[in-house]
Amino acid sequence: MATDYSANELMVCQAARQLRDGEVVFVGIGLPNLACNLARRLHAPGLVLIYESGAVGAEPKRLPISIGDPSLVTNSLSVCSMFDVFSYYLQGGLIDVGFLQGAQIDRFGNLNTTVIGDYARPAVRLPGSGGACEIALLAKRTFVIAPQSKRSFPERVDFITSPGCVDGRAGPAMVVTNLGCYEFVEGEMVLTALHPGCTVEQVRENTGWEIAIAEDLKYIEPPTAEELRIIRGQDLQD
Amino acid sequence: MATDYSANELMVCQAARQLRDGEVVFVGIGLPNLACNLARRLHAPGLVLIYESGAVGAEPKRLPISIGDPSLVTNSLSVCSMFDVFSYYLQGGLIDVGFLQGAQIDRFGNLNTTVIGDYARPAVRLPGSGGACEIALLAKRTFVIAPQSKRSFPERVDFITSPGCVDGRAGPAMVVTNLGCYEFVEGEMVLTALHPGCTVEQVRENTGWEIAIAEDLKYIEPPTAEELRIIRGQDLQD
Amino acid sequence: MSKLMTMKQAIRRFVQDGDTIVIEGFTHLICFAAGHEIIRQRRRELTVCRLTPDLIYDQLIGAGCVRRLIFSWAGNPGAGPLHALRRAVEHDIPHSIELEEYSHFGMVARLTAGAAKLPFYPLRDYRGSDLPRVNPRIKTVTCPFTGEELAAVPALNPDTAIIHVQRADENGNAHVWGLLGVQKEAAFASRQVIIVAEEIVPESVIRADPNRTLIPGLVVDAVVREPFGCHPSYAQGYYDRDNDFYVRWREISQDPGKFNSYLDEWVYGVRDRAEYVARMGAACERLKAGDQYCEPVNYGY
Amino acid sequence: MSKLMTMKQAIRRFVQDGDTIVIEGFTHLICFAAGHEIIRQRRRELTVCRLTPDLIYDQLIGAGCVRRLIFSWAGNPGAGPLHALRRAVEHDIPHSIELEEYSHFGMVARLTAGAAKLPFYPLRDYRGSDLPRVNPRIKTVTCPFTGEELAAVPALNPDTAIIHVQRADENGNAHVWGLLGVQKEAAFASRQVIIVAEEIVPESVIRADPNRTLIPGLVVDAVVREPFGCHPSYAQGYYDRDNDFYVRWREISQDPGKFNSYLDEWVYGVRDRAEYVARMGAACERLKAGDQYCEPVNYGY
Repeated sequence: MATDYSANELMVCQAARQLRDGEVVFVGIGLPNLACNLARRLHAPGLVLIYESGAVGAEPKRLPISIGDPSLVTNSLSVCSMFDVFSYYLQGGLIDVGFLQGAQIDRFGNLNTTVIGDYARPAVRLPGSGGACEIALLAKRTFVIAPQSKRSFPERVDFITSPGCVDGRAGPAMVVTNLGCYEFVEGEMVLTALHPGCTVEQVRENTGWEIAIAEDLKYIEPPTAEELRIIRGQDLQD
Repeated sequence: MATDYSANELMVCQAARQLRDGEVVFVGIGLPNLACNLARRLHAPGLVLIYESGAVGAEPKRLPISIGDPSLVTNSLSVCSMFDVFSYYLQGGLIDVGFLQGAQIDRFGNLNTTVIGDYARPAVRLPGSGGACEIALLAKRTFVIAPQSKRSFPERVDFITSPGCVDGRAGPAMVVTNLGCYEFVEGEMVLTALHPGCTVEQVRENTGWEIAIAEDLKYIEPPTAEELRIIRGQDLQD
Repeated sequence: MSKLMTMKQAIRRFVQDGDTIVIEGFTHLICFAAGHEIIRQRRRELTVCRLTPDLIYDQLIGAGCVRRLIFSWAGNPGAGPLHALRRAVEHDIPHSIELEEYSHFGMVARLTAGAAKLPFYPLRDYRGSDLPRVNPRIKTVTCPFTGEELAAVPALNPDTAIIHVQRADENGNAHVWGLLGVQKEAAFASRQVIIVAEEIVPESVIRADPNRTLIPGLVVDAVVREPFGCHPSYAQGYYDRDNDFYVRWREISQDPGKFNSYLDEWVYGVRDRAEYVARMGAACERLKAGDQYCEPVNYGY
Repeated sequence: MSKLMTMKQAIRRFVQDGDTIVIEGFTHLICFAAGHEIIRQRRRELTVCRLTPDLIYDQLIGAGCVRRLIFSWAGNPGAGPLHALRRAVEHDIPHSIELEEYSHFGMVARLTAGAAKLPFYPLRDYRGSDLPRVNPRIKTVTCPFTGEELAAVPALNPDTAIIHVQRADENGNAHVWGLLGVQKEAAFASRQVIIVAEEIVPESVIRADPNRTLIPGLVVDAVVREPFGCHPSYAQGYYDRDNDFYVRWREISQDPGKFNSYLDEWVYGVRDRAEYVARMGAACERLKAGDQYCEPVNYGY
């Protein structure tokens, strides 16, 4: 068991462990991409990666810096239009897992990628939904990977881009941050596991509301040597 | 001017003469196909032919016997799905001219390709609409080429597959038969021209209602030698 | 994990009595081989869907497999009517069948809605036609922006789609070219998909041209290798349409005796498509496609 | 009848002050050359549409060409925010702009409706999101079959679509491979279409692979030959994405001085794309694509 690893590396490992072999994943760039590739090299060799850009079953020969990188197209199994991606794959119910990120997430699992402050005159204009709104609504499970602070974990987000536990919906299956791991119970976020070395106090200090703590609070398993080797190698051709 | 020609040949000529250079035509097999190819070789070299099957700008090297013939695909400009054909080309308003045929056409320009007799227990079950219903509604102009008899020209068709002058619509731009040529005035069919050698009497005998006759009734121009050479040659490679 | 199996296995596993199935193909790539196997396995009470039910649906109907037909144009393309269908509709021979009838656009819209898991699809169609009068599944919907009334048809989600393709890998990732019809929509709309391929190719062939993939393996349940499986329909680049057979079918289907003799000889009388092809003999050679290769494109970066 | 013209002519003729335009491309095939010419011709009061307004839209906004932005994700893909856009929205620099905002699916649906001349498109989306609260063009429609309430967005029909492609003939019949985005829908939805091609090829090249045609010439008004016209975006098979430039843009766009210097040097300071490419010099070589050709298919019969 490794002891020298970053919070990001642990987040990637924890996300990867949630993926099951054979699942179809709608994947973005960055940590989710690393998590998917990690899972494929370990317990989920049959994971199918679909990029929002339309590349299905990509096997990139370099680390893509954008979801539209040409390396995702060359040698993929299929390239399809945005109409097909959203109508047939996502709305069609073929996506098992979607990854979401956000500038803010609240106690109900709502995500904000639109504005900080007022919509008409924002303090910070963020990029907007992209596919996030429909991924939240239409993927069978969603995972959120986000850095945690009081600002990024407010009680209510400034703008609901991607709905969480509203309207009787279950919300994200899991939120993974640099401090811990969260699930939703009866429509509200609950801390279920801590990063080794992190404390409930730290979590409370970095959450904008009185966060619920699971009775059987655990620690996230640290990355194995194997996991770290793969993440750090980023050797996409092996 | 030729004198030795068939009614079919004259029908093809008369239909071809209605087509304007640069128009986009939704074309079927048989006489409409011959009419389009005749027009392209004479006054409308820029005519664009789109087959219901999805072949755009086909240049078949043999006479296709079906609208899905492989010779319509090889060397065409584009092949598209049925979704594209109906959504983007036809409903999208790109089709200038559509050709229709039918077992029956009535005084209001309604066409029947569904059943003779009662729908639930028909005397004759015909193939059905195919694309005919939407071609009638969505092409900018339609031409009907049909053999004429009292049975095929009833006052009311047994079943309206493709609507004519209903709901304030203009109906077909022209109907061409083996006896004459018809247009619609105030929602009703009017004989506007006769085949050379045919009489108004013959038309009346072969029409299921009291057909209106245009005041300036004309004769259809017989095929020119050039027109006949092309039709008979069917030399699709010239 | 290969999905390869024989046609016999695929039909046994994925087509049950009472199922709703679609064997798509607009003139091109119509899987006669699958239709024949369904007849041989004597499936009954099927609801069969397709824009253009043609000879193979005429055979399914005449063989007594079909309870209901959902369609838009039922004919022998370029060669007249379908007489087995007519006998069923006009004279209840071998038994009555139900018709559920649209136009082509309506069928395309139903399958598109099915693929997209939309409950309906709006289209500008049917105004003034008698089709909505005889088909209560053609309704209207009002545009929330313009107030305009449009036609609406419900999603169609068959149990099983059978899609013939030129080449596929063992997982069902399928390359198709030439006429595409409504095959992609039918595959995505259906609960189960059988891909029947002229050739099984290594995954690398598929990956070398990902834009050519019409149907991704992730929606596919079975992959059957069946060369010449479309005859008398055609596979662009493999063999031509057997136009003579389409013309001859008129005569065969018109006469119940000839119809049954045809089934006895070419369907019940052969074990599988391979035996059918062997019986065809030299006729297959005659239909073999000539060479007209496209120019390749560069996927490099 | 050739539709070939220069970019200068095409923009002069088909992009007017106050027009609604769309320069589509999902990361791939984004026509920076057209955007630069629009800036050079100092077009004003444009409504610009696109799923992913990126660097070229940031430049249009910072240069003062834009009145309204219709979009779903505005960022520098893989490299952060668009600072010229942020200055306009947060501080009205150079002037305020209006935002009309959807999700990707909503934009795809708007353009699909536009292409199909449907007044609206239904989709399962937006329930629980604040987007409909700030955008009154997101409404609902009730399914006439199930009673289910779905989201609905109105058709989007721009005046002009500018679509970059790998190769086209003089009439605008265009082959595209790699990521396809929503280009086909944007072209069919727009009143006028400018095709910008890396290569102009004989019609016979197009006809040799008709399934590769994404956009047919019959909807095209102008064809512009513009090699390297996508840089810093990419053209699969021609040149790679200039990821370094995307990263550098963050710094350029953040500083109004650097932003203006960039425009002075690379937009106002060159006559056309050819001069831009000449100024790039050896950098172009570095991005040139390697060879990875697909296997050809047979269109014979």
